[in-house]
Parts: sequence; structure tokens; C-alpha cells
Amino acid sequence: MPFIPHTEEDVKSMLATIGVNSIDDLFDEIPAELRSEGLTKVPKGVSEMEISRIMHARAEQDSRALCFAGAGAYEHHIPAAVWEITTRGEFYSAYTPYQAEASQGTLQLLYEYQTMMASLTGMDVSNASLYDGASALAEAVLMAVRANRKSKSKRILMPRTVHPNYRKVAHNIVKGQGITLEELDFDMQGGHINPDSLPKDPGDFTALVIPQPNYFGVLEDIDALTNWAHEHNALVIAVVNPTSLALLKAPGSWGNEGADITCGEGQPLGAPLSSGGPYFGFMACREQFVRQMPGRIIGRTVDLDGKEGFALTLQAREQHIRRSKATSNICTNQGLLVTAATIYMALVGPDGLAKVAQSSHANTQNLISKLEATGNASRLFNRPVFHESLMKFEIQTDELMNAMSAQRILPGVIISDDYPELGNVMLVCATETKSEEDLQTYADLLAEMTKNSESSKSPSKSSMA
Amino acid sequence: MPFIPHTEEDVKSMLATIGVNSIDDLFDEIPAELRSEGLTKVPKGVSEMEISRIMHARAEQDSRALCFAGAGAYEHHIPAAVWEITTRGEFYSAYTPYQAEASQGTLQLLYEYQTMMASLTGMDVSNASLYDGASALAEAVLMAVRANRKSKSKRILMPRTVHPNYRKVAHNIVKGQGITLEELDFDMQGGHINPDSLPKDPGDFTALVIPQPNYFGVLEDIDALTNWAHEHNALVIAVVNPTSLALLKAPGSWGNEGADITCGEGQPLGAPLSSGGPYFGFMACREQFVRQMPGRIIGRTVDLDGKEGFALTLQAREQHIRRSKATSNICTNQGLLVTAATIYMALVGPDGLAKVAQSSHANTQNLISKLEATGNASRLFNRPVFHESLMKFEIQTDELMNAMSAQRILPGVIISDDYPELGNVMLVCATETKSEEDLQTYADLLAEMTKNSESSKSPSKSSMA
Amino acid sequence: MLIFEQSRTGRVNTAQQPTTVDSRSNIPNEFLRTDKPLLPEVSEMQAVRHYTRLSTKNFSIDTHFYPLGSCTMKYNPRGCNTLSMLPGFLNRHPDSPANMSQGFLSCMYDLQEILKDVTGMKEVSLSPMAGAQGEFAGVAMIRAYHDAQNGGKGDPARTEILVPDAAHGTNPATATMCNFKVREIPTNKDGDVDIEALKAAVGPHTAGIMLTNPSTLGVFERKIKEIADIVHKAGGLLYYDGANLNAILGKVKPGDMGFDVIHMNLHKTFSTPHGGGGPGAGPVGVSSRLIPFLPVPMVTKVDNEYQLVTQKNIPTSIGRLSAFMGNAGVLLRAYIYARLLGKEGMHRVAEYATLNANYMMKKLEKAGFQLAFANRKATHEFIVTLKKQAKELNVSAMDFAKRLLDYGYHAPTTYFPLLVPECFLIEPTETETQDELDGFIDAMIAIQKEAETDADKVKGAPYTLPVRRLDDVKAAKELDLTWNFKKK
Amino acid sequence: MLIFEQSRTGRVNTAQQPTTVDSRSNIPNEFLRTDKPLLPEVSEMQAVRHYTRLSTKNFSIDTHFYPLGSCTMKYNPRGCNTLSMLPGFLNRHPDSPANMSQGFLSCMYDLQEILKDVTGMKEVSLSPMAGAQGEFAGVAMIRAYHDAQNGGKGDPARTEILVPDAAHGTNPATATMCNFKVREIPTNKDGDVDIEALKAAVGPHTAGIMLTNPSTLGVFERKIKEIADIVHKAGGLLYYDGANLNAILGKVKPGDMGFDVIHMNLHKTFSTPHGGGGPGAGPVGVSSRLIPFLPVPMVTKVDNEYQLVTQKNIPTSIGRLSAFMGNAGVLLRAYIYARLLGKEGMHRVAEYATLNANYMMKKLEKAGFQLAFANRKATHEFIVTLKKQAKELNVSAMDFAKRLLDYGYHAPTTYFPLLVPECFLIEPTETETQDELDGFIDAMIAIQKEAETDADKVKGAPYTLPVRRLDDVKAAKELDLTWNFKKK
Ligand SMILES: Cc1ncc(COP(=O)(O)O)c(C=O)c1O
Ligand SMILES: Cc1ncc(COP(=O)(O)O)c(C=O)c1O
Repeated sequence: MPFIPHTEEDVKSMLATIGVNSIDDLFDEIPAELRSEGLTKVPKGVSEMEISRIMHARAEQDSRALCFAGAGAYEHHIPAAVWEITTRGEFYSAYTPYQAEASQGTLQLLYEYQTMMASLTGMDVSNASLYDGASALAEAVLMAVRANRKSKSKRILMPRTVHPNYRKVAHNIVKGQGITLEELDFDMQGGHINPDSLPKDPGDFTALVIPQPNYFGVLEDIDALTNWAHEHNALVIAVVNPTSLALLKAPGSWGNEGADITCGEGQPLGAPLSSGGPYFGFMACREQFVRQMPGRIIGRTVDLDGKEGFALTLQAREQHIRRSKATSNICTNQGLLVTAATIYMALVGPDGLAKVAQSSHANTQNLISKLEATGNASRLFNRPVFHESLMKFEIQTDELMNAMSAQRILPGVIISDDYPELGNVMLVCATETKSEEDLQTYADLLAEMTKNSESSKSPSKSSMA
Repeated sequence: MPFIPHTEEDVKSMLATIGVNSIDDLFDEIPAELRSEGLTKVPKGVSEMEISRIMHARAEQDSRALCFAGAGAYEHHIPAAVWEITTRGEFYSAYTPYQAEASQGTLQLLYEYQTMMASLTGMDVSNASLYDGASALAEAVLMAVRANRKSKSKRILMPRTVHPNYRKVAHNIVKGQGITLEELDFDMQGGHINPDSLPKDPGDFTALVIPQPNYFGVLEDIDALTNWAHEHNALVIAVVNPTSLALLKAPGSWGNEGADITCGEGQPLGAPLSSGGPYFGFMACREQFVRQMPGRIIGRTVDLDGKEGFALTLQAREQHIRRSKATSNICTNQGLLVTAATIYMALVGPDGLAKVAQSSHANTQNLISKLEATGNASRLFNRPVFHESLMKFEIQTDELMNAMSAQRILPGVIISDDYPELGNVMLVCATETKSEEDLQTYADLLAEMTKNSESSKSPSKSSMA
Repeated sequence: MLIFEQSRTGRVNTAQQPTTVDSRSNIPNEFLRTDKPLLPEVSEMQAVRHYTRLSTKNFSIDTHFYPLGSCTMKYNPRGCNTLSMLPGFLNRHPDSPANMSQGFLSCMYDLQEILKDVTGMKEVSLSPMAGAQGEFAGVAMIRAYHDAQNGGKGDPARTEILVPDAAHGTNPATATMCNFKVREIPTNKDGDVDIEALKAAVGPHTAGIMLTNPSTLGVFERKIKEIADIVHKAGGLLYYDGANLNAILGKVKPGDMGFDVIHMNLHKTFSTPHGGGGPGAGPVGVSSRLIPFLPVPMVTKVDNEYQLVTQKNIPTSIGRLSAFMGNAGVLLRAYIYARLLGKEGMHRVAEYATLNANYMMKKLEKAGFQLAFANRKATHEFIVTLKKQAKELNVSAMDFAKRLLDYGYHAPTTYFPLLVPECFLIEPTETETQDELDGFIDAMIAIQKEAETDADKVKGAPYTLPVRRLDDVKAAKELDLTWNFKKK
Repeated sequence: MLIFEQSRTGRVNTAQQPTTVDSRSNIPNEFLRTDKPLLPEVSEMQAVRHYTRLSTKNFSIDTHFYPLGSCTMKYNPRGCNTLSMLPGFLNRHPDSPANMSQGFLSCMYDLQEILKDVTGMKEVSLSPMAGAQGEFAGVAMIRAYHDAQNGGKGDPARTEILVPDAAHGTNPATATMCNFKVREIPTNKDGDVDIEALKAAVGPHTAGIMLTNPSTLGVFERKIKEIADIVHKAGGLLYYDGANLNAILGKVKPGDMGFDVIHMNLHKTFSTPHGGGGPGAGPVGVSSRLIPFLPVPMVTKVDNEYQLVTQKNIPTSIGRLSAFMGNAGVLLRAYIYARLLGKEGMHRVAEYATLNANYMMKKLEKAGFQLAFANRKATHEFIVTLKKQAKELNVSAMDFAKRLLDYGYHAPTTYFPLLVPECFLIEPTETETQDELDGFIDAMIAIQKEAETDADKVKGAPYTLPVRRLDDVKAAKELDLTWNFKKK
């Protein structure tokens, strides 16, 4: 029996102890009419060897891609040590550290993580993770509504330069509570929120969300935006890419006073692309708001002998204590991904992370140049970008996608569903994992494709088709 | 600096402590004329990300093979847990358990391993590994010469049904000491050592080596052979496949008295094919010979408080104590593979190992039938086999090899270099990892190839080539 | 020692950095960071050694019996991990087109089908990222359903969600997030919902009820059909908190009990690893009437091609709850586990989990421990109350819990559910041996003896762990949440 | 508790067995086993839990500073492991034809080239499976060389191998295996070979000398050129035991010192993991005159195709020493490591290993510990002698070693080389931080204090490990080598 250790004799002796005749007798409190006829669609059990063949075959179908897609999920090199340690049974198969004394490994690691994230974001405190970047933004919005006592409007200004899926998730999660997310449109030249076009008199609003870099890869005028929000008594919610923070100004230093809450997607810190998850959402804030923060928080304390130790703290915010009045319903979070991220950050260090960021930035610049050099693609926006850029193509993006993906190259992400007004564009990204040849491969294929598609349009087209 | 933790300041302070000006000064005892000009052929260092790309590309070149080769290296399913635990740092990055108190993990595991191997082989005691099956046989020969006080001849009878590489290795290792390996030829019908053809008066010999199954996959008449050797005051050295022992008679039960020394290749117990290594050699023997056994041996003992514990024992046999009079020069062995094997055996258990063996046996029978059904291959020998069989093909085996390997199928092992008299044969194996479809694929390809090679020989052959 | 205390300025781990970094940058200075973030500057070995050693300070399933009630801490098969981490799966970008995604999508599709079968629900969406997010999806669907009534005009009177007092904290917290008022329903002395109280509570204001069955009290809610009728008749919907599905896998289907919506905790019943706190996965299943509201994305099969279903395809959906499609890697692990178990294996999960729980319950009772519901069968878990010990010996459930750690056992869930005083919620799971259960019981008996003869010993526990009992009050009062940074 | 004590008859772990087993068999009964072997009958979780817990009872590089002299316990980069275990490498059958092997063979070829460069030898064969087998190959080549002299008639007088008294035990043991007589050469008080004694020992009976340089005394043999001349002039060959190559990587090449043959311990210098005792790899390199005798297989490149070189190609070879081509997976790890280090990285290995050793040596000396060779520079290791402590305080090197374990440090190599009494051979390696070295030194100082004030405390150590000091005598006298089997 897979994973069940009982022998027939064990079962007999256990039933005798209980005083029943069969295992089935243990279910006699379940009304007979409810007892199921059994499962019908679940296939017969297989051995590990058999499922291994099945999964290898399926994984093979999707493998060996050369990936120029980003749009919220980035391919970075992950040191081998990260997951070899993260999947050690002691991290992997433990649960939430309710028994602090038997969980010092996880707890100390989380405390170290909180320190790293607080420093990276320039904030005072960090929690121990939320589900993902999108849901972290939703929680940040809810938190801002609780935290901003000066505003009563429950109005959040949400630029359209924020990842469209983040905006949707935030909307889906907060709308029940009467919170409105009001869109701010972007500048068609820069692809950013132009501070000059912000309303002089925006009325009462609770918070302004500022993405950096924004969904288009473009850098926002964070200082001006932050100051503007603060001038109107609104909080600033920063949505940032953690890798970029090794290079870019930390939200804690934005404008005169810094952002109030910072959140984002932790995936670039050691989580593989993995079809979109598991990743983790991070959140950090000013100390004054810590009691409004959702999620687990670890504190350092001492034991009976005065020895340093770590424990879950501020649990009075959480659902298992506060129930219907909790700051969030979150319980299980993304602990293992935080474990990976902490080990990742320790392995690359501050210089390494800066180099990853710089190298990704430079590779993307390089890719843009190469694509532009083909004459078949050009940058849509004129503002500086971090490691992603919106490119306008001469050929249809879906044609490009079909042709390239047939060769297992993912040329970028098509975003026309969310931004139909931008036309024939694709969001393109090259992280530090891409070599000069990779970039050239992309450019060459693009050049070739355009040639073919031109020649196929030409009158000399053969009649063979 | 990869893997070197020193900062410039560390270096300065350390040099100051030592009282020298530079690291180079530390090398001043090396005669100047010997100082090397530096390395020339070693390439520049790369990052883990870069070597990762290189190694992925190289591994890819050799991957996705469907393997019907055996001949001493067998593809079995390895439970995922085996190597996930084996590569835990505590097993992986420790060394020989010289400090027993700080190595109880490895030591207890080895004691458990010794117990498992002793039981599997039906012997009293086991050592903690030798390099591989071939060198284990060489060590067994040396041991037999030490152990058999009744024989002075240093003559070992070595059937040609023993793996040719094992025979070569044994020869290369023992020949310096004046030991001769005398070949016994096999029966051309059965592919085994026919007890009836054994010399009535073989003269003094030290030991008879008996392989089971033998190199051709064929089962030897172990009882008769064992009794014959013992009748002539020779020892019996069994060379066995450990998987087969879940099904086949243990060497300890061969003949009236059982084999004296058992050795073999441990690879089938949890080691991947891995281009031939690292594997491990196992060796077990009767208790009376334990002081002649080479390699590490672990014993159970007690600590100062009377608590059970484990330690290296009988070290007086070994090179670090006995030096030029040691039982062997072996020092570093194959500990990690033994770790994997122990976990493997614990995971499959006695029933699992029997099923692996039976399933491999049945798959091979099935494959033989399918190949024979094509009319283009037939069994060379008429004796029962374990999970491997020598097949005679109608088409040239090197042609078959070329054609099939181009499709990433390894159809078996060509053995004509070692057995030119057997003609156009190949050693073919199907373990439990092969599905019905795998077997059919092989048979279908064979059928098709023969068709093509016939038609290519036919007069209607086109002139296109 | 913290990793930061092992750091030295200027130490770089070059093997983990791009070797040649093109320094071209078109980022103006105003955007750039000037300080160096406080990340450790350690060598690869220092990091490996530090986190390897830290790991050994944890209890975990792989090292200890971990009978944490309501959490289903059963063996997480290693094969599920290994196979879900094949490069083809790890390197798939979430926005990959269908022609680069058939392997992954086929697994997701098959998992949906398996979960439908297991729950008896009509359709399943996999995307919620934990139980609590599954609850959110479920309650949001209940809201969407009521809003769609009366030809789309909605049923705005339905502002209340009923929650039994034994419910998990996420239930009321979720109802609040969806802007419902929470009304608690009391439990009777046998652990069943108080039917009269329920009848009194329902009405036109009732949006629905959130129930766990078996409940968090470790007993099966016998009147479930009656409860369903009462709530349905009042116009409310039934939400099933599937955290305890392990107890009934293959035995009873929530769909047959009358539930409209269910979330499953794959990190419990489907044994995906708990990861020191997560990730989990909380897929939701629904009866026919809620299908239009399921969260996206889902996976469908059209002409033998697997495709994502998005809001474009289901405009009435409550929408997406994650940036991509939830905890995909967790879903893969659950799929592999489901295939390893298969049909028969699933039945056995409930059977042996129940056998183990009843065995422990009976043996503890015989040893003199007081059960919370002595005249009930245990499901996959059961409750011991240590109120006598607390009162008579001044040794609390917390003291027992800490002392158990010294005996090498993780403590059961303590002080939950809140309505049982000094409670131990014990869930052994099906993957533990009789020997292990006996060992735990012996430890309980030994601690009881200690409590009787030397209560201070128990109250001072643990003694053998990396730290002794920690000061939670100080942790909350003198907040120290980051190291040596800014303040220090 | 042993795994067997957790076993129960009839327990089967079905996920790890073929599900449908075709029971057809054509094996007659006489060949079949009738009893069930004593393998554990445990569940997958029991096995995982047992071996996970066992692992935590080890010290290892990943968890502890491990300054075991002569063993080069440096960090084993995790990437080397991961990348050597890619499926394409793991699943390659050793008899795969060249067209299915170019990836693997190219790595082997490149590694041969790197090792040639590093050693300054003319050709390299990778196949020996550990240092000792490399030694065997080397000495067998020396024999083959002498046998080929005089137009193939051989030089049968050369029956002796010279070995300095400080040599590792494998050196004399190997010479014996190759049927040579071993003659020991004494060491002078500075740790160098006694040249006069050497001169007196060499002659027409001299087949060769086996030397380690730096020697196992932790000093560089300064007269190496002179030694080479003496032995060469006498018609003998020079064997280099490369166990200590870490000390001179990129700084001096054994080929330049005049050696004819060398083995390398890749599990030391090239940081392949020691695996709790192995596997290792002991490739051999040779000067021109020994090329014809190198063990097979090797790898060559013909028209851009990598191919195996076998005895067919080199009939004079000493032949193969393993069933296939040695510890291929270990060789892959070494190759990856070499690429990660690169040229500059190799130089730095020797530099920082030497820096660390000299730093420790100086600090220990300042703290009052007695060095075996106080007026020498340390190489990558050095020797402290505790003979004063043994004599005056009755606290031996063994006692210090065991007490160090309590302080969280693995002990250095003790009682080797045998000629230094109460010796500690300390090799920190280049991958340890100054902090770690300081911690070790502080522990030594603390133990010294304990030895002076409370010797029994030190002699009773260790106290904090899974067991206290073990009874080795009982282990050897009352042999207990297997559990409960036959006898019990
Ligand atoms: C009964 C019950 N409901 C809901 C949850 C919430 O699930 P999750 O922690 O996955 O959000 C849990 C688990 O913690 C639970 O035990
Ligand atoms: C100096 C010396 N020579 C030879 C050896 C033997 O190497 P191996 O253990 O790999 O056989 C060792 C290592 O143990 C050694 O330290």
C-alpha cells in the first residue's frame, strides 16, 4: 500500500484495541446514504517508476525553451545550493513554526529574510511572505485603507502601468469591501505616469500605487509621484522588482519621505519560472504600520535562560487569534520560497545581486539594439527601462509568436488584450542568463522571418501551397 | 574569488600575524627554479551559470537513450528518496569515519549495510565496500591466496564465463604477486561451465571463481561446481549480481558448504549507470576469513556510558596501521554509493527486490521471444538465464548498433572482441524499467532493419546511391 | 549566530555572479541606489554551512512524528518533489503559448478531473494558492451567486455568513474579507452543530454557511443533510472547508452531502510539502449553479489540445486571484501524488488515517486521559482535554506540548478549537506506524507521571532543544524584527 | 535504533515496486532462493526518516570545520554535484557507442588536458578509482618500465621501492601489492628526506621512490631536485603521491620537479566530495617514458570525434583497473570544479590554503603549542605535537581530538605521520574563513586550559555527541559486524 505502513497483523491488533471488528466500523457515524460508491475517474495507482516515465515525457514536451519573456516572471540563474538546501526534509516537510523551540531553523531564517527585505526595500520591517506579487498588492491596498486614518474615501489611485493581472487581482480581492481602484493613464511617449499630468486637485484618496520598474519595464518618476501623494495625505504603495533594488533607489528613499508600504513579487530571488508558481509576495512597511501588516512576522526574543531565540510575534493581528477581525485571512503562506530566497540572497550577496541586475539591464539594452538593427522592430517608449522593453514589430506579433515558438523560442509576451491601443507590440526581456549568441539568435530569426513574410507577399510567390 | 572567503583586509591581517609581507613569501622554501610559469591549458574560470549551460549542452548530447545493454551495468529504477538523502551534506561531504563519535550516522548506516549484504549473500560478514565489481574480484583472489592455507599453488581457476573485464582487472592487479588465473572454457550449448567437463585431477589450486549469473546471463551449476572445488581443498569465490540474489540461491547455500568469499558489483542497488562509475564492489565472507578481508569493517560496541555505538574495527588489517603488510592498499572506498545502496535496499525491501529481479527476468524472456519472433535473432545458449541473454543476429551486429544508436536505442553490447568464436552475437538485457512498448519498439526496429537490409541486397536495389 | 554576523565587507562569491558584466547603462542617476543593501557577504560554503545547520534546528515530518491536528502532517513522497522539478516544468514561463505547454497543461487538466471525482463536485478551478484563498474564492462565488439572483438585480439582504464556533480562524476572517457579517453557531456537547440554534439563525439575511466536515473537533457532523436542507431552504449556500478531506477521501463526497462549494488543501490531503509554512494550494470545486463564477484560469481540452480558460471565456467569473495560475508547482506535486495513490490508494488514506486516530484515542483514554468527545468515534483526528491537569496539577496543555518536544515528538495542535479548554488536537495521519503511535502514547503517560511528581520539570520544558522556552511576551512588546539595521 | 528494529514482516512499500510483475520464469527450482533475505520491511517514510536522522549524527564539511590533515576537506561546490547528475550523464551506459557519448567523452578529454597542464606531465589516464589505485597504477607502470628495459629482457634486479618513513600507509602497501620490497628512508629533523641515507639506500636494486611533496609532515621537500638526481642516476624512477597537490596547484608542477609518474586525488585537490569515505578518483600522469604503460581506457580526439583508447590501441598498457572507466561521475565533478576555478582560481587555491595554514600555525605557536617543525614554513598543513601535554598532564592528542568535537570542530588527523609523537596534522584548506580558524584556535586554547585544571574533563570527552567515547578494544575483540543474523 503506497505510503501506508500497516501490516495485516498491525490492523488486527489495532482494531482489537479499539474494540471494533473492521476499519469500516470506524465510519459508522457517517449516514449510510452518504457513503460514496467509490471513485470512478481516478486512475489505478502506479509506482514511482511508472509515474516517473509519465512525468518525464510530459516535461519533455515543454522543455528546452529559450525564453525572452518577462512580464512578472523572470528567468535568473539559481545557484545549485539554493534548492539542494531548501528541499532538505527539515525545511521542506516542516510546517508553520507554531512550536518555536522546535522550529528555530525556520524562524531564524525568516528573521534573516525580514532583515534582508527591509534593507533591500529601505523599509523598517518586513513580513514573512504573502502568496504572490499580485495578491501582495491586494493586501497592500487593504492595509493602506486600514493604515491611512486621514483618508476616508477608500479610493486608491492605480496607474495603468501596474501589471494588469496585479490590478485585476487587487480589484477582485478588495472590491467586496467597497474599495475603488481608480486608474491613472500613462504617457504615450514615455510609457510612464507623467507627473505633469497628475490632477492638481485629486480629491481625497487613500493611497497611490507606484510600480518601479513598471509593467512596460519603464522607470517611473518615483520622487515626484511620492511627493505628490504625500502632499495629498495619501500613502504610497511601492510595487517593485527585488532584483532591480540592488541598482535602483529603494522605496524607503523615494521622494522626501519614502514610500509607506512596499510590496512585490519575490520570484526573481531564487524561484524558478515554474509555470507561474509557487512564487512569493513580499511586503515591507514603515514601523508605525506594522500592526496593520498582514501575514506572519518573526521577532527575536530570549528563552528562560536568557538565550537568544526567535518566535512568531504580533499574532494578535492574525486570523487564528483575531478571527473575523484579523488583518487578513492568510494562514499558510509561501515559506519554502522564502527559504530559497534567503539562501539565494546570501549566496549572491549585495554585489552579486547588483551584477545580476546590471547584467540583465545591459543584456536587454543589447537585445533592443539588435532587434532594432534588423529594421523590423523598434522601442515603443522613449524612457529608460530596467530589464524589459515594449517593442513594436513590423510583422504581426502572433505570427512571430507562432513561428518562434515552433522553434522553442519564446520571443516575449503579447499584451494586446490589456492594451489594445498600443498595437502590434510585445514585451521583451533578456536577463543575465542570456548570452550574446542567444540575443543574436533572436535577432537573426526576426530578420529572416521578415524576409520570408515579405517574400511570401511578393508576386513571385510560388503556387506550391 | 570562487570559494575563497578572504577579503583584502583579512589577508593583510593574516600576513601581519604570520610576519611576512606577501602570500608569495610563504612559498619561499620552494627552489626558485621549480616555480612554475603558470598554467597554460586551463581555461579561464567561469561562473556556475556558465558551466551550467556548458554541461547541460553536453549532457543533452548523450541523453534520451533507450537502453537494452547490461554486461555488468544495469538500468534499474532508483527511488527519488535514495539520492535526495544520499546527497545530504552530512553524508556527502563527510570523510572516512575516523572520529567515530562524530560519524555515528555513516557508521550505523554501514553496519546496517553489512548486515543486509551478509544476509543477501548468505555469508557471515561483509566489508564496507571496495571500488567496483572487477577490483573486488581481484581483491577476492588475493584474499583467497592469503586465506587458503591448504593450497600453495597460487593457482586460481577462472571460468571464461566471468565478465572479461573482471578477468582482465584481476589479472592486472594480482599478476605482480605471482598468482596465475587459469581459464576454464565454457560449454558451447549451455554457455556455462559444464561440471561434467571439469578435470578429474586438477592438481593443487587455491580457488575456483563461480559467476552467477555468468557474463552471458546464464545460470551456472553452482552446487556441483562448489562441491567440486571444496573436494579439491580449494576455496569458492562467488561473483554475483546482488539483485538476482533476491531470487537466486545465496552463495552461502551453494553446494554442501556454501561459497567462501562472495563479491560482485553493487551498482544495481541504487547507483545510476553513469558511464560506469562510481559504483561499488561488495565483498562478504565466512567469519573465519574476516581477518583476511580487505577494506573497512564496522563493528558495534559501547561507549563510556555503556550506550550502543559503532566504530571502524579490525583496523590492524589496513594500510594505515599495517602499512606494507596490509591486506590491501585500499583507503578511500565507495562510501557514498554504499549509502545509496543501503537506502535503496531499505526502500524496496525484500519483496521489492524480488519483484525487481522477477520483473527483469520476465522482461528479458519477453524480449527474447519478441526478437526471436522477428525471425532475425535467436538465443545462442539453451540454459536458463537471469535477466540477460546472448542473442545471435541475422544482420551484422555493428550495422544493427549503428542503425539503432542513431535512433538513440542501445540494442545491447557487442562482445566479439572477447569472444570472437561466438560470431555475430550481442548481449541483450531488459530490466524492470522496460515497458511492453519498449520491447516492441526494439523488435519492430529489428524486423524493419532486416527488411531494409534484405531489400538493399536484392537485385532491384535502386541506383540512387 | 546570524548570517549577518558572519559577513565581511568586500567578500564576494564570484561563482554566483555573472563573470563579465557589461556596464553600459542608460539609467539616469536620479533613479539609482547609492547605499549597499544589507545582504550577507559570505562565501558559498558559509551560506551552505549556515543554512544546513539552521535546518537541523527544525522538527519536520522527515525527522519526527508531527501529529499537528488539522494540518495532516503525513509523509511527502520524495518522488513528487523530484518529478515536479524536472527542467521542462521548472523552466516553463507562465506566458508560454499552448504549443510549448501541453505537458504542463495536461497534468493540470488531469488533476481537475481527479479532484472532481474525489469531491463529487461538478467543476474545479485550481488557482487558489492556499486554503484561505480557496475560502475567499468560495465565499466570493457565494456573493456573486446572490448578486446574480433576481435576474441580475441581486439579493442584497443576504449579508450574513454562518460559522460554527469550532471553525478555523480563516473561515470568519474570509467572510469579513468578502464583506459578510459573521454569525457564530454553537456546537452541542457531542460536537455536532446545534440544530436549533442554526434554525434560529437562518433567514433571508443568510448568504451561506461555512462548515468543516469532519469538523475541527475531530468528529463527523452527522446531521449534515439536515443542516444542508435548513440552509438551502433559507436560500443560503453551503461552503465546505476541505481541510479535513483526508478523513473521508473516497468514503464520502462533499458533493453528496449537499455542499455548493468546497476548497481542498492539497498540502494536507494531497501531501504536498508544508515547506515550513507554505506554499500550499487551495483548489475550489463547485456544484452546477456556481460554475459560472469559478476563478480563472482553468484548463480545458479542445480537439485534443489543452488550453487555458480565462475571463474572456467566462465573463461571469470572480476573476483571477493570482498573477498567473496559482501555485503550479504545488499542483504538479499533488497530481503526482494522486497518480501514485490511485483509486484504491485514496480509499485507504481515509481508512488508515481513521484507524490510527481511533487507536491512539482509545489507548490514551485507557491511560487515563480525558477525551473531549468520549462517546464519539474519532475521524482522522481527535481531542484530548488537559483541563484536569491544568486545574489539579497546574500543568497546562502548553506545558505538555513543550515537554513532548523533549521526548522527540512534535506537539499536537494546542488551544484550537478554542471551545475545548486545554485542548490537544491530535492527528496522526495514515503514514505513521503503530510503533510510532505507541511511542507517543508512552511519552504522554510519562509526562503525566512527571506532572504528578515533579510539575516544575514539565513546566520548565523543553530542555533538549536549541533553545528553552521562549518569551513570547517580550517578543511582542519589545519588537525586534530585523537585525542591526537603522535602529541598531 | 537500527532500521531492522523498525521492520515488520509483511510490510511492503508498493510505490517502489513494479506494480504488475509478470511471474513467468524459466528458472528451475534448484537455482532459487527459499529464504527471505534480511532486508528491512519499512515504509518509505520510515526509511526517509531513519536515514535523514542518521545523517544528522555526522560531522561534515557542510556542517563543521573539518581540518583533517592530508585529506583536504574543502568546500564541495553544490553545482558540481547537480550538474554531474544531469540525466544525460546519469543514464549513459558505459558501453554506449561513440555517437551516443560525445558529451561525456568531451568532458573526460578536457579534464585530461587540464590535469596535464596542472601536473606538468605528458599524458594522463583518468581511470584509477582512488589515490591508492592511482598508486598501484603508478608502481605497476614502474615495474612495466623496468621489465621493458634491455630490449624487453627486463631489469629483474630492481626489486625495491624506497619510501620515506613519513609516507602514507598506502605507499608501502601499494609497493607490496606490486611485489616490491619496501625500504624506508628516514626523515631529518627539519622534515626533509635524509639525503645521506637515501644515497646509501639506492643502487641497482632500486626500482623507484615514492614521495609526497609537500610531504605529509606539512613541509616542502627542498632537496627534491637532488633526490630526483640520486634516484634517477641509480636507475630508479620517481613516483609522486599527489595527495598534497592542493598546496602547490599552479605554483610548482611535479613534472618540473623531475617526477616520472604522479597520481592525483581529485577528491582532495579537485574537491569532489568525500562521501563519508569515498568515492574518490586517482588519475595518473606520466613523463614521456611511461606513456606506453598508462592504464586504459583513456580518451582521445580523432577528426573531432572523441573516442575511447583501449588495450587494442596500446598493447603495452598495464591494462584496465576497473570494469569500465573508473569513477566517471567523480571525474565529471572534478571537471566542473576545474572549469569553475579556471587558471587564476587554481593559483589561488594553493595561495590561500597556504595562507590559512601558516596563519593557524603561527597563532597556535604564539598560544604556546609546540610545532613539529618550528623553523619551517607550513605548506597547506602543519603539525602540532602534544607530547608535552601527554607527558606532563597525561592528556593525549586523542583526548584533545575528542574534546574538540564538543567545541564543534572536527579533529585534525591524529597519530599520523607516525614519526611525530602525539601529533595533530592540521589542514584548514583555502575555503575556511579567518573567523573559523580563530574559533578553532580559541577552542585549542580553552582545551589546553581545561587540561591544566581539569584533565579528567578532557579525557572524558566527548559529552555532547550522540555517543560518548567508544570502546574500540571491545569492538575488535567481541566482533559484532552484523545484526541479529544467524548467530543472534
Ligand atoms: C480547518 C482549516 N481550515 C482552513 C485552513 C486554512 O488553510 P491554509 O492554511 O492553507 O490557508 C486550515 C489550515 O490551516 C484548516 O485547518
Ligand atoms: C598522502 C596520501 N597518500 C595517499 C592517499 C590515498 O588516497 P586514497 O584514500 O584516495 O586511496 C592519501 C589519502 O588518504 C594520502 O593522504
